[in-house]
Amino acid sequence: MIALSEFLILGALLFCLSVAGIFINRKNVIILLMAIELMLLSVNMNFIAFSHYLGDVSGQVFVFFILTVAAAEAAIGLAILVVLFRNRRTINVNNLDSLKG
Amino acid sequence: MESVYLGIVLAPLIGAIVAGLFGRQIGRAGAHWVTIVGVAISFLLSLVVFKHIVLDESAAFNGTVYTWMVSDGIRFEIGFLIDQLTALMILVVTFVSLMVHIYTIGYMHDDPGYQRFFSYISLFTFSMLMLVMANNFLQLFFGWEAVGLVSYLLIGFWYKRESAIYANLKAFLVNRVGDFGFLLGIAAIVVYFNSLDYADVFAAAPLMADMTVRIFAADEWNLLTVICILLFIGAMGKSAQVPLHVWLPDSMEGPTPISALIHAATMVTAGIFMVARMSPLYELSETALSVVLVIGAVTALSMGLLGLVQNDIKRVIAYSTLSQLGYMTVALGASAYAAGIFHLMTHAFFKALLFLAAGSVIIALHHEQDIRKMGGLKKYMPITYWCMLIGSLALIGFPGFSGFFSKDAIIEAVHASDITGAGFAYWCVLLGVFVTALYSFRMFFLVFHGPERIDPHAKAHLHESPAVVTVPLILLAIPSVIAGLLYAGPLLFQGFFGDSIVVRAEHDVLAQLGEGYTGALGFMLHGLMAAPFWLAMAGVGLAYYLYMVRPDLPEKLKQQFLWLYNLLDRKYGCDDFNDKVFAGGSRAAGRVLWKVGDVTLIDGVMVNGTAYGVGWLSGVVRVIQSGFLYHYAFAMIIGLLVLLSWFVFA
Amino acid sequence: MNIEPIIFYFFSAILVAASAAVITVRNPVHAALSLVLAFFTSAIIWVLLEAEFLAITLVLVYVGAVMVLFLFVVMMLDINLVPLREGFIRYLPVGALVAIIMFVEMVIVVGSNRFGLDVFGAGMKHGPDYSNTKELGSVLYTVYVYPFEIAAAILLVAIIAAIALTMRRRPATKFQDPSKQVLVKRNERVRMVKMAAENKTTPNE
Amino acid sequence: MVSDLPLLSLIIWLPIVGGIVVLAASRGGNDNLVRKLALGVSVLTFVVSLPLYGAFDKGTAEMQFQEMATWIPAFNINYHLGIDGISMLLILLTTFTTVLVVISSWEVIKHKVAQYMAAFLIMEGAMNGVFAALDAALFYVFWEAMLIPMFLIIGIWGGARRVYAAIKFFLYTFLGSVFLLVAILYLFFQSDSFSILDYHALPLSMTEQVLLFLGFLLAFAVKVPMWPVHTWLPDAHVEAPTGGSVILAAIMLKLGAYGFVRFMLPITPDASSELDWLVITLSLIAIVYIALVALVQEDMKKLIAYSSIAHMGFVTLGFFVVFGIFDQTGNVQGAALGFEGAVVQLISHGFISGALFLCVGVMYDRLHSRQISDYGGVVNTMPTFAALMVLFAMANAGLPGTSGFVGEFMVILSAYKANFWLAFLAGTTLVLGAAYTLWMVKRVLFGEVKNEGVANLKDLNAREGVVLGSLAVLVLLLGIWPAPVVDVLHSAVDNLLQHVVISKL
Repeated sequence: MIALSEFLILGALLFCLSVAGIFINRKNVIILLMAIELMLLSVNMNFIAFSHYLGDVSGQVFVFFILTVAAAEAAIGLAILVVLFRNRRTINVNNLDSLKG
Repeated sequence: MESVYLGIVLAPLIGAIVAGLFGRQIGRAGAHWVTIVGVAISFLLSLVVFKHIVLDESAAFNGTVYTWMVSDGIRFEIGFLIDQLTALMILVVTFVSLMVHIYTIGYMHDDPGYQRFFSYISLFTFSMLMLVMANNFLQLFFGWEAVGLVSYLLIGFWYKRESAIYANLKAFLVNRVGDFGFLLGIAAIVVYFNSLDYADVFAAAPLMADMTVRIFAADEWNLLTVICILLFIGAMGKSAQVPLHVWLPDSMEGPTPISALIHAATMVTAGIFMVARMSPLYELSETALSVVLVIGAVTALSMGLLGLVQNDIKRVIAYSTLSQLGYMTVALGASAYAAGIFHLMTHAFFKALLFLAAGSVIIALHHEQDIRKMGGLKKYMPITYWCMLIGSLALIGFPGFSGFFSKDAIIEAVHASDITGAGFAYWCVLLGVFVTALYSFRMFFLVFHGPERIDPHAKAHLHESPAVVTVPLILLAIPSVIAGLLYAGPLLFQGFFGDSIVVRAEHDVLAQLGEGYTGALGFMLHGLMAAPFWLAMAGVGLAYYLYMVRPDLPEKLKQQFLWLYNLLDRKYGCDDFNDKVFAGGSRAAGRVLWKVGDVTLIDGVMVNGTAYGVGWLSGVVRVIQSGFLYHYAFAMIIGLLVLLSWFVFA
Repeated sequence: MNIEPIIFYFFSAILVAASAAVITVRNPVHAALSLVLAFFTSAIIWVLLEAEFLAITLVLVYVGAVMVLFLFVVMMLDINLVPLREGFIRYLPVGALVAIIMFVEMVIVVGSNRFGLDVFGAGMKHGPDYSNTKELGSVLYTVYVYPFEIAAAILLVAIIAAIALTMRRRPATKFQDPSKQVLVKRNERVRMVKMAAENKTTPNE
Repeated sequence: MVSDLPLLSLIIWLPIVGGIVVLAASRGGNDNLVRKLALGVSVLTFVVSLPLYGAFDKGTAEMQFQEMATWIPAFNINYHLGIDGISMLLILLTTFTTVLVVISSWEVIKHKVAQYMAAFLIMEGAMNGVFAALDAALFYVFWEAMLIPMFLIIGIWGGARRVYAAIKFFLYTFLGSVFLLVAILYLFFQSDSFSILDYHALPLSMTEQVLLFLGFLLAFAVKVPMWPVHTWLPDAHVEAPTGGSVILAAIMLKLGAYGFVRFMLPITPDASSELDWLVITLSLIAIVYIALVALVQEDMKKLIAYSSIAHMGFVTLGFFVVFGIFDQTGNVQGAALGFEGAVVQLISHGFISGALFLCVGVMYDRLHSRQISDYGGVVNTMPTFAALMVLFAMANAGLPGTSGFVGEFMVILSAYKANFWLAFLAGTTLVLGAAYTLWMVKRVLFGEVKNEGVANLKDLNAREGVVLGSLAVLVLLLGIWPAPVVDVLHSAVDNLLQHVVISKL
């Protein structure tokens, strides 16, 4: 028997890995996007685990929506990336500081 | 009779409105006719009232015209109190005003502001009548301020002259200082008497005689003393008593008819009238009477001295007016109200006469006012000469002339009075007689006798003034001579004023004098023996010696006593003091409060300081807004971490 | 001995390793491929949790579509990798520290003392005739029908947005606009000029 | 019957709808049509407001012309209107002044005429709404709504530093209103009602009252304005166009004072009694300090603005002497005098300061300067104008026979009842007020013609003559016979004074 806590710890581990990924790959937008995907995956993991252990299918519905939104996000994120690269010839986050106040 | 009273007041008002608003349409003649008719109606009706009240001895009228408003149970009304005092005052006011109106036709003949001038003087007549006919403090204050307004407008009548518009502002503001006290006095009356009506207040006053109030923390002040002194501050402003006298000499910037009407005969005597009217209150406060007495005495002497060094013909008369107002005030302080009012009346006649005669000289010399540039005018202007002589004799109190009776009565009254300060006042007024004679005849000799120092250009056109000028002079000269003979007895000693003036028995110095009164002739004979007459003669003699016999002496004396001359020439430094301390001080205070208080502290530190503070904070916070995506991500993650830690460990 | 924990731990290990690879490898292509692996293994774990439909969806949609898109982009763009790796070592301790602290705290929260077997019990096992897809669908199209529609709309917006962002119109391209050709007016093409008749003799004189 | 009509709603919505119509009419580009339309709307509103006086019942302290409709039932918010004597007079002042402003802007405003007129009309509606609202939420909505047109008027048609002035004005007043909102919400949670009349009867502890009092004080003191939150006013006045200055001085300042009457005194009587020294001190500072500051101003509008602050000091003083009198004598005898004086001062100041700003506007239209030093000897070229300006200046200095005297007189009388020194300090205005006003008159109007510009001045045209003339008539009328104004106040004031001396604890 696998306890719920084990799934949750797995999710936490994935989440922390992606956090660490964001820290150490701070300049590469592609890896950042991937880390975010990973983060969403960890969240989904938790949802599904709870759904299973509570016997409530709603959790899975949420995962469904998260997948949808994540797909949309990835699509737009990559589109922005492409445009960015086209205009700047780089995807280095260091050069993206036009938001600076 | 009510419609008569209304008519007295409204006739000049209508004249003023018509001349003021429609001056352009009705033209110059229209303007002087409408106002003169208005004032003439007023004068005739005043005669009717005088006959009704004084000769027929009808009861005093005290009635309301309309209710201004009612608030908090206090009725604010416009109404008339017509008794002997009022009847005499309206007669004097309308008579002098009528004379001045007529005189103005000649004096202002070429002035572009002709209609405006007539409108103003009629408006003044209206205001003055409202003042003297008031039966309550509200209307008194209305009249009080309204005459101040017209005085302001008339002093600044020649608005292009810098000195005139300076003088009118000064006059208004100094008067306002007096009014400030006056208003507080009225407020005190409303608070403690709950009424503005003279009758109510006078009736309740004896009950309040021992009431005390706290003004400063510990001292208990007698209520009536406080009220009387506050009211008297108003009188000091309007009647130009030291130290609020500074405006009157400057007010001579106005046209001469105004100096005669407003700044000699009527408006400046409003304070005297007011104190006489309030005699039921003043009688209850010895302290207030002493204050009145001392201030009057100081004014009478010190202002007379200033008249000695003036070279402007109008200013000499102005200082003489100040001095004479001091005499009237002294009379009030000595409880000889009747003498004060009597002097007010005679003074109105002879001082108006002097001013109008001076005006006659001034127009003859094309608006030259410096007496050093006159001399020997006697042969050119005989009527003016004789009128001026009559006026001067009346002024110095030559026996037989009107001024003699009133002034002698005052001096005797002060002598008889035993109120605190009476001794000091007596010496002041006695010395004042000598000074009065000296400056009056100094001016008289310099103007009409001696060598001609006239500007040759002016001399070519020199001639006697036209009839519109000389007729009023003659008409004013008549009462200047005979008013004393006729009225000294009734006014001073025979209870002319009836109940309109209240004097407590222990103060009643006139009654003491009256015991020895045997008629005007006896009064004159007595006067010939008394000190004032000889002092006056000494003054005239000294003036003759200094300015006719030894014209070089005054200059030598001036060099000898240069410090004294400078002190007098600078009017004891009052003007300098006021300019520096009050005017300059409040401007400086205003500037400091504005620049430091408003601009620097409130706007700079608080308002814009807040804005700058927010800006500064934003500048600091902006550093965090690096614009780098990962910084925001880090912030979020660290925030998450903190949240999580709090969730776990708290 | 139950086989489930073995499967779970085995694939969890692969999942964690793949995730670690995603964030550490030098080449983005490798990272993307590692992510694909991570998705696959999570799908397997989801099957363990009886979420068959989502597991399949994850593989089909994520691995099949999204990750392919990633790979496309990564390969299409000619990225200079050297500057992107700057600070990797410098930020490693911080990142690791934050991650570890966070992990420890999360374990404290979700650890077995709260969500262990003795506290929460085992998950509900369904019979062989249970259809996860049907179950999900019956909820999705009834209770969650509006959010579902919105999700659809979001996808549509995302499609349009992605196209709009990346579409490029080359300025040099020439093309006809028939509607403009039809709508043209005479005075847009022809200008009538009025002028005085020329007098040929005057200039010479 | 006239009084059966929903008069209050009419005077609120007529100008607002009219303003929108004016905006719509501007599409034709016909500025004259727009002006006539605006004039028509403002005159109509004025005419509609007149029956408020005619049908007013002087004998009762109840709110009159009440209208009630449910607005937001969930929070118990109602569209509840009603007026007493005080608000009735202020409404008449508003509708009258708006007519004058429309006329006075006739030729002066040349660009965006419709927007300008519409702003004034809409503002009129909102201000009427403030005076008529008996529901706190409704009051607050109107209170904030009227800021917007004024903000635009200063910001668009103002002078050189208009943006600074507009933002300063807005932030200052907004800061105050936020505290008003907090106070109103607190009262709502205590009473479960937004009715102002319910608040009047709501028992509150001392701490609550003090906090509410301070909230109200901040909100209304900014508007009045009282020292030290007054510095927005000179800037706003200087930069605002003439019409804006007139409305600002004549009406907007009155809203703050009205707030004292409607909210502060009746809702927090014990705190007001406890903290009356605070308001009285600030009032006296306004009277003395501000008068001295006014003395040294070099800009005419600034001078008049400062004099407005000093005059408003009399209003707040008149409102708060009641507690001093009650402490001294144990009854409110004499307080009504000060209170009614304060209200009369509101009305009179509306006329006088409005008129003075119009006078400055008349000169500014001709010479485009407000600096005193740029003028001198104006009377030579503009005699009629000078006569009127001297009249208004005298009224500003509180000369008896003009309206300026009435309020000051009553307040000083009442202040004396509380304390001699109160009256003494208040009385200094007699000297200082005359000093700053007449010194300005001397420098601007009198003297030789100072420069080319003054030499070429034209006297008043008919339009300006009508505006200033009608104000002059009112100033004199109110000074000569104030009874019609004072009489409608008695019931409301007596009721209020009885109310404020009864403890709510």
